[in-house]
Amino acid sequence: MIATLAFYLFAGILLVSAAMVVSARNPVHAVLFLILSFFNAAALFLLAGAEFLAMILVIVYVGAVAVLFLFVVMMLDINFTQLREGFQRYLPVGATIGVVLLAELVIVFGGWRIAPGSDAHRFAPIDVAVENTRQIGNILYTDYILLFQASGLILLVAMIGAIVLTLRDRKTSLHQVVSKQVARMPADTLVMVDVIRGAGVPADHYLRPKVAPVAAPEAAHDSHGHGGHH
Amino acid sequence: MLYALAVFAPLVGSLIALLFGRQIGDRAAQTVTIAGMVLASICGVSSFVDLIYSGVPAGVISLGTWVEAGSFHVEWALRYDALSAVMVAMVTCVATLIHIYSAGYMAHDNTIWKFFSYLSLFTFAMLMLVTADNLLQLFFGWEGVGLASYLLIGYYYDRPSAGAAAMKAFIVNRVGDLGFALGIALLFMVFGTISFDGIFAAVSQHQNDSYHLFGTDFRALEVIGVLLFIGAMGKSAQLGLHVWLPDAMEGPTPVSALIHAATMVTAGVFLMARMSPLMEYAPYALGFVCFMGASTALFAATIGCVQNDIKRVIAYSTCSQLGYMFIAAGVGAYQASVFHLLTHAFFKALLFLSAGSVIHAMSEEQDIRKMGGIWKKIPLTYTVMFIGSLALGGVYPFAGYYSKDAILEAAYAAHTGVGAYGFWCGLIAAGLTAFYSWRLLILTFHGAPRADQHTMDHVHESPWVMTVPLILLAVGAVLAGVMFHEQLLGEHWEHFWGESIKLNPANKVLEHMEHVPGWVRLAPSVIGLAGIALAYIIYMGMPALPARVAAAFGPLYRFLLNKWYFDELYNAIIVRPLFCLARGLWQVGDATIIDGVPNSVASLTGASSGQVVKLQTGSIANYAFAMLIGVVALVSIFLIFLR
Amino acid sequence: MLPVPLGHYLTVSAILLVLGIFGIFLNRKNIIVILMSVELILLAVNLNLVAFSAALGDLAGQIMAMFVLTVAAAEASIGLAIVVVYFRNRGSIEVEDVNMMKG
Amino acid sequence: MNAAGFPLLSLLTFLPLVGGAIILSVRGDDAVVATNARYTALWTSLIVFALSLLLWVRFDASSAGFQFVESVNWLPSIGITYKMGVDGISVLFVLLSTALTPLCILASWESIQTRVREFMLAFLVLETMMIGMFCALDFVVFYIFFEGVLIPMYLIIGVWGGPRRVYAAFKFFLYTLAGSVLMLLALLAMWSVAGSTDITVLMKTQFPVAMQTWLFLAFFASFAVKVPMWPVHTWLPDAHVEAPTAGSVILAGVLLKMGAYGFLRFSVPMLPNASASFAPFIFTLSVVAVIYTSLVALAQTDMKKLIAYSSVAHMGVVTMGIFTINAQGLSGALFQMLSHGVVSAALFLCVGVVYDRIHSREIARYGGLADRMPAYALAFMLFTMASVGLPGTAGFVGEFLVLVGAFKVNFWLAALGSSGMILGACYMLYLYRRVIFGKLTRDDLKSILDLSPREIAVFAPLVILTLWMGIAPTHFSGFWEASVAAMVDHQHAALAPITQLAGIVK
Amino acid sequence: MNWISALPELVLACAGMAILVFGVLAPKNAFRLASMFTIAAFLITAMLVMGGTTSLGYSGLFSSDAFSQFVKLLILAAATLGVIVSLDYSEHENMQRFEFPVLILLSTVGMMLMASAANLMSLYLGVELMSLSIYVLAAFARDNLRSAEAGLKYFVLGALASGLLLYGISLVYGFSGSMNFADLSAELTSASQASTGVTIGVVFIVAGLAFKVSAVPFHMWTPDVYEGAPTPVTAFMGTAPKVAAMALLVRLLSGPFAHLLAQWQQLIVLVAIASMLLGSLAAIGQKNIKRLMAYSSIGHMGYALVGLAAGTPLGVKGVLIYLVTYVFMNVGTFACILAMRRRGRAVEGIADLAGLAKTDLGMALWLAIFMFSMAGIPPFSGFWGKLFIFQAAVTQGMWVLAVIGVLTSVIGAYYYIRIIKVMFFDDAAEAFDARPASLSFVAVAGGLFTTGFFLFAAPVEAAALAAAKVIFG
Repeated sequence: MIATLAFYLFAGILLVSAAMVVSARNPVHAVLFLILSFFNAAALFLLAGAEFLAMILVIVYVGAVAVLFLFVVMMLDINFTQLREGFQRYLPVGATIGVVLLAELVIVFGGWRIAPGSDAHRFAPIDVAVENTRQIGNILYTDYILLFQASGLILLVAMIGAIVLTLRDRKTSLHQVVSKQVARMPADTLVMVDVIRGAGVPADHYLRPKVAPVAAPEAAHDSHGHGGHH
Repeated sequence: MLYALAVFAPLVGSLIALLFGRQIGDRAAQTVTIAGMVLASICGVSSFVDLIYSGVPAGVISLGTWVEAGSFHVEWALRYDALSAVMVAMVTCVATLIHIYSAGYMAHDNTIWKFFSYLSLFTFAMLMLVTADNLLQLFFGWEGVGLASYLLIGYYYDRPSAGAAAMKAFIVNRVGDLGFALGIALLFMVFGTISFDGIFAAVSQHQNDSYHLFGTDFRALEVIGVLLFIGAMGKSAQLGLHVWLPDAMEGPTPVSALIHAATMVTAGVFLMARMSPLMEYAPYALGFVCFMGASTALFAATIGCVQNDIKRVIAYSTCSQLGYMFIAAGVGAYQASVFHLLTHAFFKALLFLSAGSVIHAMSEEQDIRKMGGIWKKIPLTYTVMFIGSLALGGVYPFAGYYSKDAILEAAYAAHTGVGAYGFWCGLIAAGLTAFYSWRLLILTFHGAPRADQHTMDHVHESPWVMTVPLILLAVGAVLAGVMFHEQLLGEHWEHFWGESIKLNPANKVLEHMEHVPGWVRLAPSVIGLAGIALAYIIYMGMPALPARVAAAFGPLYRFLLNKWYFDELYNAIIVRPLFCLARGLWQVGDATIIDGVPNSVASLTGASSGQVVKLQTGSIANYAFAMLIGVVALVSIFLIFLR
Repeated sequence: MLPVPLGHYLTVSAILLVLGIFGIFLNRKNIIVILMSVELILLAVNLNLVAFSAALGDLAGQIMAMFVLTVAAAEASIGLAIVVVYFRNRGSIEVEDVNMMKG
Repeated sequence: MNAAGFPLLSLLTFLPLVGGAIILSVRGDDAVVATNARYTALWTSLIVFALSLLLWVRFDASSAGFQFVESVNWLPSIGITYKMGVDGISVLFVLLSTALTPLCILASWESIQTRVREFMLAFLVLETMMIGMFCALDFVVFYIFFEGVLIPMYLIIGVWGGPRRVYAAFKFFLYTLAGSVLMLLALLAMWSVAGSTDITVLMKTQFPVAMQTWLFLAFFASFAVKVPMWPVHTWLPDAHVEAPTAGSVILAGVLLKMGAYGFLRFSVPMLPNASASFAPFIFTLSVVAVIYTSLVALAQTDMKKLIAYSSVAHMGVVTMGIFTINAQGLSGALFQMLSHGVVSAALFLCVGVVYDRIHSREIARYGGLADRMPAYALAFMLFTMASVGLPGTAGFVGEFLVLVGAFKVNFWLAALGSSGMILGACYMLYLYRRVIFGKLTRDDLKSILDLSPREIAVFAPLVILTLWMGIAPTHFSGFWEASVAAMVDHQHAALAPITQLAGIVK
Repeated sequence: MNWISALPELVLACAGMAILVFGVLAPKNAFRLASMFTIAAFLITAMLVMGGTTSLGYSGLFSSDAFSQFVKLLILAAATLGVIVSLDYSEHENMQRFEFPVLILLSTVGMMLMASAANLMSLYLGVELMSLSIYVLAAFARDNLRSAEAGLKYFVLGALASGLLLYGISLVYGFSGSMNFADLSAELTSASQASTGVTIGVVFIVAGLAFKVSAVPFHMWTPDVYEGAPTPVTAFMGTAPKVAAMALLVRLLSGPFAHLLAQWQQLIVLVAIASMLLGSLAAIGQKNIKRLMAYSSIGHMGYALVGLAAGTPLGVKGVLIYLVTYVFMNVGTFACILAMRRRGRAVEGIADLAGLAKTDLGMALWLAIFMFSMAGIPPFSGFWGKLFIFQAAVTQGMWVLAVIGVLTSVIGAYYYIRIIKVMFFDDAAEAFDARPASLSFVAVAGGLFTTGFFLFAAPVEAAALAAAKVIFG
């Protein structure tokens, strides 16, 4: 009974906050509502007995993904005005489509039953006696090892992608090349200027770096960098 | 073999002249072709003599297969029988004379080799026509002479009128040829063969076959007869399809003599005679032939009375004489028509050549209103032309008298409606013929000179190469009638013709001819003399009268002068509408409607392409929108239609 | 296992899905909101999977949901990286501005 | 294995490609490449022609079956075989293709000055496609060659064509492609029924009557465009006008035959019932084609366009003959195809001769050429007359046989269908009169040169062929006599049950 | 648990990580070496695939069979050629970062996983591995706004599509009780046994995968992304992922959902028709050749779907053959597009090809061959593709589909031959820079394949048929 009530409560908050995500004027608010809906979804997971997933959702989504969103939203510093202009224009069609889809899905769901004979095909039957996490753990690294690895690759791609796209060496940033520093001789970079006694040092004749040996600037401009972004 | 030589010698001459004419020179080309022709005429006459007098049997010289398709089998073959032999002899002789004449007449031409080559080519084609053993080969010759005629009419190609006349001749002939070709096809369908022997042997079996056309059943033989006659009408310039013949006078005069008087135009008559065994069983078709012939005879004669171009007068006269021949054929007296063909060949060739001689003398002047008073200057020409006119006018004992009389008698003797029509038309035409012949003669040679002094000073008799043929032809025009009358038409005509002309046993025209009333025999001569007298009185006696008469009967005069307005009529109802239609079909039909469909499909595609591309707005939201609409649509389609 | 009939779970998830979809094409201004809408759709899916998993008594659904979470995280990071790249080039992440290429 | 003892047909088909490869491999400056390309192409095509004469010699005309057959499994799992062979219907078209190609190459010797290498290459590829198409005994192989022709022809029109060449090339390509893709569907449908694409098998397969209708329509879409029949003919004048001389020659000489050949090879023998029931429809279109396009030709002011329209009219006679399905009609249609291949090709060459000199195809631009170009005038006259169908020339026999065949079907069909005799004379003589006759007025025409030895070499074989075919047509028709007879028998046999059935019902 | 069955994937993934490490540690720019290693890895993997056994490993998650082998080889070939064409471009456009080949490699791993997927989960992870890599690749020229926009569009829409795909998976799972193909197949033995939910789920899954093959109406991203993405990336994602996704569609619909043919067939028919129409129509007015290729690929996928819609081994064989021909002519075309470079600057306008036949006959000829092949004109490989799919459709009596298919192919031919027209008929524009050997190699390889395959299709055809029969069991 309480579980039922809890379901409706969480489901209600979930839907309302989801609606707010979509309609909020301020993207920051939208992210916050997204976090709220994740929490509620986690609660619904819990109610359905998927404890591990619920925790993951909170940790991964709220802790990482949503915060990432927040980062980006704030980093990009977007103008919030007139966020809703298109809303009215496309609302009728959008609403029609949405309602139709919803109606269709609901009709379909009404016909749900456990597919006859599907018990025989149960891949990993839930054993109520064993806690959820342990069960998942049992099969994730055995039956699903290939997919587990594949998802690892996906994360690798995500990592490579994020780095390759966003990390950039600024032309102005300086890199340290140790070997060059060590091998540097004064003669490579400095010139001694003979100063005529009494005449003082002309403005352009004081001790200064030798005119551009090629190597040093090149290192700075090498756009692919030297491991800097790893 | 002599016979085959007669046919092919001209071809050889023609080809040599055509292909090597420019290399070997005009003189050589001329010599080669004339030599070929002389050889041909010797062979032609001797084979004629062999057949008729030496009793060499008739037969067929086979040269090989021509066309073969299923049961349709056609041979190249030379038919050797009386009809062919007589034609071969006539054609080769006349053609040879005209070749010789041309050597003088065309002496100042630039491309003599071409002219002689064409002339010999024509002769070859004509010989193929008359020696054909089947209808297709006949058609070959038929079209071959058409080609040669086209080439020769258009010989002076730089004259626009010559080009037009040549084209007209060919095209009008083609109209008839279509009928001819259809006739051959029907013949094949009925008889399963188109060789003469095969057809003639089976005529009686098929005489009651019927052919469905225009929603009724006709007797097949009648249909064949009419179709073949349509072909003959084209070639022989019968009423309706005659329009090309006067224009064809654009060609050099020897051409007019050979092609448009003596030989080619009579091909239609020859066809009727050749098909006599079949035509005999197609009485209605024959009636039609007679009717058309009679009408043409009269019609052309009326026009001939008012024309002013010396060659055109003779051309209309030819047209009219061809009508006579068809009258005879139409009443079943093929012998008479071939007889007239023969005599006509001589005197009409003579007339044309003399006209040529006149033109030659008059510095290429053809209008008889600008002649006159030259008979003393060119007495020989005058004489032969006089002879020719007598023959044409049907004056005893010249050739025309026999043949024309025979035709009119046959028409009378037919005792049919169309026969009577033919008789009366022929009779009137005979008078008109005599009238215009003398009108021509008088206007040309007599009276006060109407040409300018310069021309008159140059009037001279033609060289011997031209006069010798004239004399020979004149001899023919005098004697041909007497010589052949009995053989061709007499009681023993079957002896002469052999199998080549076969009559329906019911056809007794030749017998009836012997028994026509006396006035019928006399009438042509009387009328002819009356015509001569009238012409003499008017043109010799009171030269001012014709103009007054013309003025008095203005409309009628103009009607005749303009040839019954046939050209104008055809222009108005056929040529111009056809060109309009052609342009319309092109600009509207092809360019607008037919091309419009693919073009509009193309532009529609292009337009829809533009529309489709507009969907691609570049906006992510729209793209997502499209996807979602797609999903919802697919789900809905599934739920509504496919569940 | 479930506190309420499965249908309720499914309906909630369906509504969530539709809200996510709404978010995608009603939002015309901010691409990040579109990303968030996608997260909502994924959440709906997860809810579905978990509910089915419970109803069927089969753990596969939960495993799947876990993979979905993983992928969603990866997707979010890549997505945000792309948004950042885009922002650097364009100086805006308004949805309507992303239309340089069309036709 | 076959009468030649070696795969003659494949050799004929692919030898031109070898020549093409040689042309491609030539290096050097432009002039050297051009000269080499010309000679290589000429010699290749001459060798191919010489080889193809073996067909003439070794072909057994008394047999209706396929000869010189060669067969190699190509896609064995689905039964596509590379199968080549000729019968009486196709053998002469192979020869026609091999004979016309060297002439075309000669004709382009001087008139093509840009990108000679590519031109010769395209021509050799075209030859391969044409020969292959006439030899193919597998429907898929046939289709491949049939469509493959589009590629070189598209380039020939588009690269070396006149001012509106792009439009013409596109029209040509898309028109014919649209038709032939529908044929592809028919091919697939027949394949699914017969289980094979072997033409000999398909000929023996009885297709359901209802299906035949659709198959026929699909074939019709393809072949009618290719023939071209009215009212899908409008690509042809455009293509002809814009194509270079050699392109027009081969287009008129061979490519137009492809459609008619398709009717003969597929529609008639494989779909006897549909052919019988659609015959009136075809007849109607053919008659319209004859009259309509002849009239349109009459109104033309462009020489090539006029001849192009005349081609449509002549091909109308061909389609008419084919669907009479009797010995005379079929034989006539075949003969007309062959003669049209020679004569219209020659006519386009005639146009090319003056075009090379004056660079205009406007009829009004000419006149009085007989004066300066007697040999040309003579050749032109001969071909004009052949086109008009003068007995003794190639054009007559086919036209007349079709007339006879059509007469067996219907008087009006024969009468109207043969009205081309008159109308053809009208437009051809009108053309001749305006170009050759008349006064020589223009200055550039006054100095125009008569045929060069090279041009005479091009025309001489055509002149000889034109006369040969006119005088001894049996030398040619003998090749297909047996095949035609077999086809007629086949048709009767196929229709017999139906007629009997109808008799019973009545 | 059969590790060996996934040996090629494992080797490739490990190679990828090794190359990554190498790239990080390498003292100098490692792009070219990394690319070479990647190509080597692909070749090794291809050999392993060819030597692979038929097995169902990893608790039925992963299937290695003739079908997957066929598809994997094709994917590897496409990926290899994709890496080769990127060599020159990356150096020109300052993109020579070693992550590029690594990302291609990883996405190839994803595709191979897709090809072998025997479970909706492996399917999903494969798709995501592939897609995420390509999202990054599309935006790889990160200083280029167009590239960034392409990446953004592809990503956003791709995420939506994978949401739909997932939703479909969840429905199928929930309503049938399993995600395993074999179980699903055993479950859904007849159309009546499948509840509506399953079929709705199938619709969603089809939508998600249709996005990957860019079938209408899920194609909207294609032109923009093709245009904006760096050209080698376009070349890559125009080929390999299409193959993988199409193979997946085939395996899914003709495998576990084979008995629902009546349900999904009409949907595929609709999608195919829409794709063929749009692909042929929208390309007509294009001026940018990459965009044109995008529409062209939409059309091609429409044709491939025709074969799928037939729902027979014949049809699947047609799809496979179509894909084979598609890959090679597409890669070849893109090699030619990449070679369009004037004074160091890449150009993409169709008009820039003007008169190419005069300035570079070789390239014009190859490109012409590709265009004719795409138009389906024999004697080029594209003809076989069209022949076989239409054969499948006709054999099944799907006339409307077949007729629309051939007619749109005529419309399509228009724009293909328009390119040829530009190259051959138009006056010559300025010549392109000298072609680098890598591009010539790919163009020639593609061209030789396109012509050679036409002649020697038999072995591939037999292999494709064998592969198709595996699906239908």
